[in-house]
Amino acid sequence: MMFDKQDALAENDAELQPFLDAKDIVKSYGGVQALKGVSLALRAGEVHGLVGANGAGKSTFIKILAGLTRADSGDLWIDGEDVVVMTPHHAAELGMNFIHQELAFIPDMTVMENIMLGLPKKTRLGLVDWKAIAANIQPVAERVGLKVPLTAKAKTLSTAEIWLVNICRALVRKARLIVMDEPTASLSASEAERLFAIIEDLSRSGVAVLYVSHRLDEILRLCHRVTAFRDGAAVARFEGDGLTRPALVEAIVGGDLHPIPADKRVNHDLGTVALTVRGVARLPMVKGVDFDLHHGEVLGIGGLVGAGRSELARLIYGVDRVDAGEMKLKGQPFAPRSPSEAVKAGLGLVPEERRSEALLLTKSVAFNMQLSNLAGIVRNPVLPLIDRNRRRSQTEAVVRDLAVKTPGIETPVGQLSGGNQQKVVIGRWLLRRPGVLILDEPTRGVDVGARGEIHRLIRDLAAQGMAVLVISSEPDELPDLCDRVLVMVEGRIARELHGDHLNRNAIIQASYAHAS
Amino acid sequence: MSEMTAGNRRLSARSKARLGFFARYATIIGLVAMIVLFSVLSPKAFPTVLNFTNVLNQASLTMIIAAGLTMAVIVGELDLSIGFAASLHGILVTGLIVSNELPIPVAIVIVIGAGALVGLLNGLVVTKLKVNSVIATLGVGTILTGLAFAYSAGVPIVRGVPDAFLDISLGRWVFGIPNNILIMASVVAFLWLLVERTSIGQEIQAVGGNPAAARLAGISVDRIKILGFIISGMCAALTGILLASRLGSGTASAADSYLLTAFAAVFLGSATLRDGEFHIVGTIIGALIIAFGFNGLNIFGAPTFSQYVLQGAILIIAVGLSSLGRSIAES
Amino acid sequence: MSEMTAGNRRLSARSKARLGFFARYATIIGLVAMIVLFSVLSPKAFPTVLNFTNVLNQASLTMIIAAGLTMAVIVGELDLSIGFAASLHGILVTGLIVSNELPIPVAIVIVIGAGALVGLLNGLVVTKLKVNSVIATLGVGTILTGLAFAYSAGVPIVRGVPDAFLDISLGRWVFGIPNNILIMASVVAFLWLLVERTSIGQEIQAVGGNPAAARLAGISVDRIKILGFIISGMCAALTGILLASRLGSGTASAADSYLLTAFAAVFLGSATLRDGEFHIVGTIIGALIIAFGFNGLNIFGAPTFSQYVLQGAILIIAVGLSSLGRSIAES
Amino acid sequence: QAGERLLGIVSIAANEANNVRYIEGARAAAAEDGWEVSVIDAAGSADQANAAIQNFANRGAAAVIDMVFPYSSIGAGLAAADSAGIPVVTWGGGLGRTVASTNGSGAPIALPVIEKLIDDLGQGGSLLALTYRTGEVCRDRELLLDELLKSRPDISVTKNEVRIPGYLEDGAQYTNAWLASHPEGAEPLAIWGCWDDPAIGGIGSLRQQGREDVLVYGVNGNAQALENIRRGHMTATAWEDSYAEGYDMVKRLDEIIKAGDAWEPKAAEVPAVLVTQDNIEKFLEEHPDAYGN
Ligand SMILES: Nc1ncnc2c1ncn2[C@@H]1O[C@H](COP(=O)(O)OP(=O)(O)OP(=O)(O)O)[C@@H](O)[C@H]1O
Ligand SMILES: Nc1ncnc2c1ncn2[C@@H]1O[C@H](COP(=O)(O)OP(=O)(O)OP(=O)(O)O)[C@@H](O)[C@H]1O
Ligand SMILES: [Mg+2]
Ligand SMILES: [Mg+2]
Repeated sequence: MMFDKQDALAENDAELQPFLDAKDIVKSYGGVQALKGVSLALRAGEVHGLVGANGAGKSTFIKILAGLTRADSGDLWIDGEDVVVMTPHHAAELGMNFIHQELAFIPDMTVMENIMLGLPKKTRLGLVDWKAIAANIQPVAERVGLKVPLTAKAKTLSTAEIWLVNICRALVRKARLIVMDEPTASLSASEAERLFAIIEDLSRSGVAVLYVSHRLDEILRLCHRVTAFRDGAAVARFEGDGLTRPALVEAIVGGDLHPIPADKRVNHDLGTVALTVRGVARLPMVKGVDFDLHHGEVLGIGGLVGAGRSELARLIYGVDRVDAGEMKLKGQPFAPRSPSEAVKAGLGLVPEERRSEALLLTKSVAFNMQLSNLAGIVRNPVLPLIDRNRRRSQTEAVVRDLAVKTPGIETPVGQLSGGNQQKVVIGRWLLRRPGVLILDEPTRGVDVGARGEIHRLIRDLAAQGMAVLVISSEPDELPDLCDRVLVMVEGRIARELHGDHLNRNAIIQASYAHAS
Repeated sequence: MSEMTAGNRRLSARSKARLGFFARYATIIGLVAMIVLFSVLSPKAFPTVLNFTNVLNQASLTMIIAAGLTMAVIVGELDLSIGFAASLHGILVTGLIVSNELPIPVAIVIVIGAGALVGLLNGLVVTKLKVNSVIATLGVGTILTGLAFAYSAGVPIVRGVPDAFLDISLGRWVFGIPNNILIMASVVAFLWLLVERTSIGQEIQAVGGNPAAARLAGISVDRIKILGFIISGMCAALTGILLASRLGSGTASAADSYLLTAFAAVFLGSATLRDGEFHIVGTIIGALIIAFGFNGLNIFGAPTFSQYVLQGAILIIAVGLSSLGRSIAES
Repeated sequence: MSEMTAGNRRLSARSKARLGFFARYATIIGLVAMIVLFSVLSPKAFPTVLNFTNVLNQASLTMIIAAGLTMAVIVGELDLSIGFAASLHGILVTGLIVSNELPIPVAIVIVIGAGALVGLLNGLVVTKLKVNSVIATLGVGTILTGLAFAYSAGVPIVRGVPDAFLDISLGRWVFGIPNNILIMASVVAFLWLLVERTSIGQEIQAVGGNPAAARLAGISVDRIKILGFIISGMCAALTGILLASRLGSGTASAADSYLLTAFAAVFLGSATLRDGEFHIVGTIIGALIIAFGFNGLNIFGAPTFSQYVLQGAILIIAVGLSSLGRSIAES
Repeated sequence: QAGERLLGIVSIAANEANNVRYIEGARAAAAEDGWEVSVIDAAGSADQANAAIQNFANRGAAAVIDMVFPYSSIGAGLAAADSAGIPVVTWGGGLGRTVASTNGSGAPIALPVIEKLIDDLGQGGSLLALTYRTGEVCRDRELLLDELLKSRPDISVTKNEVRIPGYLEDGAQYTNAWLASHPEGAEPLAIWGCWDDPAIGGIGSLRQQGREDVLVYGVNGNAQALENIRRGHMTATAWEDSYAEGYDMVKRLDEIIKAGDAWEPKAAEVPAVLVTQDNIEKFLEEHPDAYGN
């Protein structure tokens, strides 16, 4: 199903006036200049890629389009008219639709209600006619491959399913421009495929798409044109033959940094067993899992979204209770009844959802980083006053090591870009240094440069004897990073891959082992 | 405690489902159980049509003000002004009828309009001045108390209240059902339809469920919040009017004590049927539990101190059973 | 409104920074402005050391109970039981001293222990029974009212209250500063240190900010919440003791009215310095605004009704200025 | 104890001392006359008082006593009792609508103490009156005070309204503010509470400031007031013999029931006793029960 990008664009080339023309947009937050005067034009039917390192200003630009925040200066022309987008409602009226990086939905409402949110609804005698609406939505839901019933509550859905709900919403609205901020971050390969098909479809029917992603393969494949942001400025524009991977990487990282693949497998010999997992189950998601995790090893868990990997991590970490099975930590029976017990026993977890599960957005970088390491910075356990110097020096060291882009350690973490927030969560466990560290999607939303750094960091931690378990839905990520990879399918380990058998295709194949 | 949960961890799926069902209906089951218990304890006086009608009649005012409050909490805000507002409106309506000699329907319409205005003020302070709703509505409530004093100098308006006004809450104009009950039922039915079946209701639920997401979906969050406060204010006004009609006078601070009762009903209700969500039906169940609890303990003639203790215990147990059942079922 | 914001959108970065500063300090600036205003209006009676000492002395009890409540709200819960609890503890302490003839310090320690127990009960109901804190603490508060009534049969304990007990709140044992002020200052200083400077305080803040994240970071969320309730309960007990000492008797419902005042102080305080976060210093500023507002209006001799109106307006304006300034600065 | 007639008592605040003594008096008489007594605490809410009266009507009570809620605010309750043919009497709730009898009315009780107050301020001076107009009892007392002060322009009055709950704290805060502009020694000063509790709140504030120049008056004579008089902090109060009032009222019920429709509604007051620092010891000897515990 290859798609001829040039063709689709040519059809719409006739319309010379761009749908959207942003000129010299400037935006600063306090002392931080998020955008330094960027310009960007989009034609109808165009799929426009937007790339850039974490904190480059991509989401800020989108928030201005969406009416979530207002530019300090600059002009926005839509269909040849100078506009200031006042509110999200206004943005929708102008024909723009958004699927934001941080997913927005109403947990207690049904799928159908979420899709229709903010849209005019068919009514009878003033009452909403849900039957008629369902009939309208159903085909759209099928088109995006949403398999849950329309009457299911949104809170019972997985992240991927929520994404599909958001995409449905954009389709139902019949937008002229759809902006997607890192849409594939939580989709499986097949779901991503379906999304690409939809994007191509939209493009053919004249809808413009602004596509933000750190995954350059997708960008190369989908986009007619690409703009690269760096430090709040649009530094390069690519189209046609100029649109190549090396050129994009160069533009994103600014040439001074070329991502090196992590130097993995320094230590081929597996260390002693850190964690033993036998028959661990919690229905319906986890149906009986066995594996050993060794010191000094990076063990990957691959598979499709929904395979139950996050749930497995939650069981090991004591968030949920197991129905059956046993675990051993360094040979001792291990049955944590809460995360705090798990942490005390020497575990750490970087959760999947950093905003809701890992961070206190209004609190400072230092506060967030030190949260699991408080015993390490008190003057004395009986009178647990915090040693503020130690707190500062420790935090600053980690911020430096991880190259977290932040004005200071007292900056609220919510003001950092997504990738930098992720680094803060990982930094937390650098301070605590647990024996076993579980990372659930550690590089989701992280730029190519930082991704390399995080990978190197993970390898370093393993080299120092930590046992590391990495969950990732990106088949590309695990082979580079891990010594071994377990592929999980429908709540069970379907395959173990290592050595020469450990590659992208093998992971994908194993992921679909039972599913098809 | 933790052992108990540990012991339960191998609960079969079936018993979990049963527990889940129980949890959903625990407050309702509690209400029924309470009614049965009091019927056994006071077989002559408690389980009579007359007594039940009385309890409902009595609870109607609480239900109206609590249903209004529910609208404010559904949009994610607290409204602490309702008790003070109801007191003021009770004085206002008697004042308009007695001193200004306005026809009763006109006075009522004006006062309900005044209630909407109070709600609008609350809403504007919360959404435009961005004042936390606790402070905003406490502030507005304090101002209203001052106004009530200014209007009546603190002296209840008793003399010259026409019988026609008292008849509003004492009458039984349709099928012999007390008017209060009919008025309450209409208000509740209207609000239920509004929230559950209309498109504004969808926006109201969305704003309460996740204001950021609602805003992103193009819903005007401020307008919906203001609407919630306005409805809450109008219900408070209606309660004040009916209370004045029932007491036969407009009295400063007569309705102040509705605040806590309404809160108890609303929060009790949030444990009913849905998990921690506020909704109109839940609020009504909550108000019934409180009303029948008070009535049953009264009729049984429990000593005063134990009435307090038992009322407190009823609140906690009704919600506790439901929450605990739910959390075990989901564990 | 939207036009206004549109007009402001090109505010220079510098004036934004100024506005942001103003917003942070708006409640404090408001407090100072209010004190200056009242000093001008009543130059002889208001701005005297004696009057300020009196206001502080009077407000000490509110501050202690509000500081305790702050701990409960920091961990993300409401504690509506504090007023009832303080009333009960006031009766209990006089009862222990008069009827059981316990030495005063022993009685005080026991009662503060009882306060901790009440907090523990609140905490267990909220975390283990998973009852919403509004219902849980309202329920426990109602039970406490019943217990207070059972203990004293409604009759205040007055006879035989020793002078030494009265001296606790009337005395000025150090540098001529009223004891109440010293006790309040120690409690506040202790809680401030606990929250802002210790590792437990970091956990307390984390639990309030995002309980899910705190839990995954390895913090025992339940234990921290229970701790918040316990401190709140102990502060309520201390307030009850000091109130009994001030009144010379233990009286049921003597302290019930502290609930609303404490809430107002806590929520006023959350607009101070930090944006909508609860913290001890903010609560103290909030309590001072309320206390000086009441005192100043009174000394100026404003009629009762306008006092209420102005008090309500002060609440709203103090928070409104700060929130509005902040939101413009951040837009 | 089947066969006993049910007497319903609706109390405004079951844990207020005077209320408690009234109920005790009523119980004593009830025991003699074969009544079974049931008390409901309406916790200050007129609406709950109405509900409680209706509940008593449902339970087949033979008579209902309404404590303190004014007849004007128990319309629905009176209607229910009337249609059930049950007499309702009030204590401090006045005589009106279908109320059969009343005692404990506000103004007559306050008379001796207000007279003493005006007497004590013979040279003129300033008075802080702590009032509560929402309550009929208090309002009547305030009117009486106004009436008697008409002839005394040399006394300047500051009035402040207290709240329920909150009367102690309000009393203290109003006193604080008032004291700030009424320094010691300038003129004779007095505080009057329309019942004892706000004045007791004021005493707390006086003692905190060490002011002993201010005369303090209350009404009702609750145990705290008596104790404060004994200790010399309060000047005078009018002791309401609520026990006797409760006792008398129950004794009158049979008469009312027997008379049926022929009954003429009437007030029958028990006179109040003026208690001062001079007669307190003697008073306490004569009325040990007034002192509580
Ligand atoms: N609310 C805010 N307050 C202060 N600074 C902010 C705020 N939002 C963003 N910033 C800053 O603006 C800059 C741009 O952030 P933005 O979120 O636009 O980056 P991004 O390109 O989307 O990054 P990512 O790929 O990590 O999502 C960053 O330096 C960030 O710290
Ligand atoms: N609270 C819940 N209630 C019911 N079902 C749920 C709930 N949360 C998740 N699920 C179901 O669990 C499935 C898997 O969730 P999840 O996406 O977290 O799995 P995963 O294998 O960890 O994937 P990944 O880590 O890649 O996101 C989804 O299909 C979803 O329907
Ligand atoms: Mg971004
Ligand atoms: Mg997952």
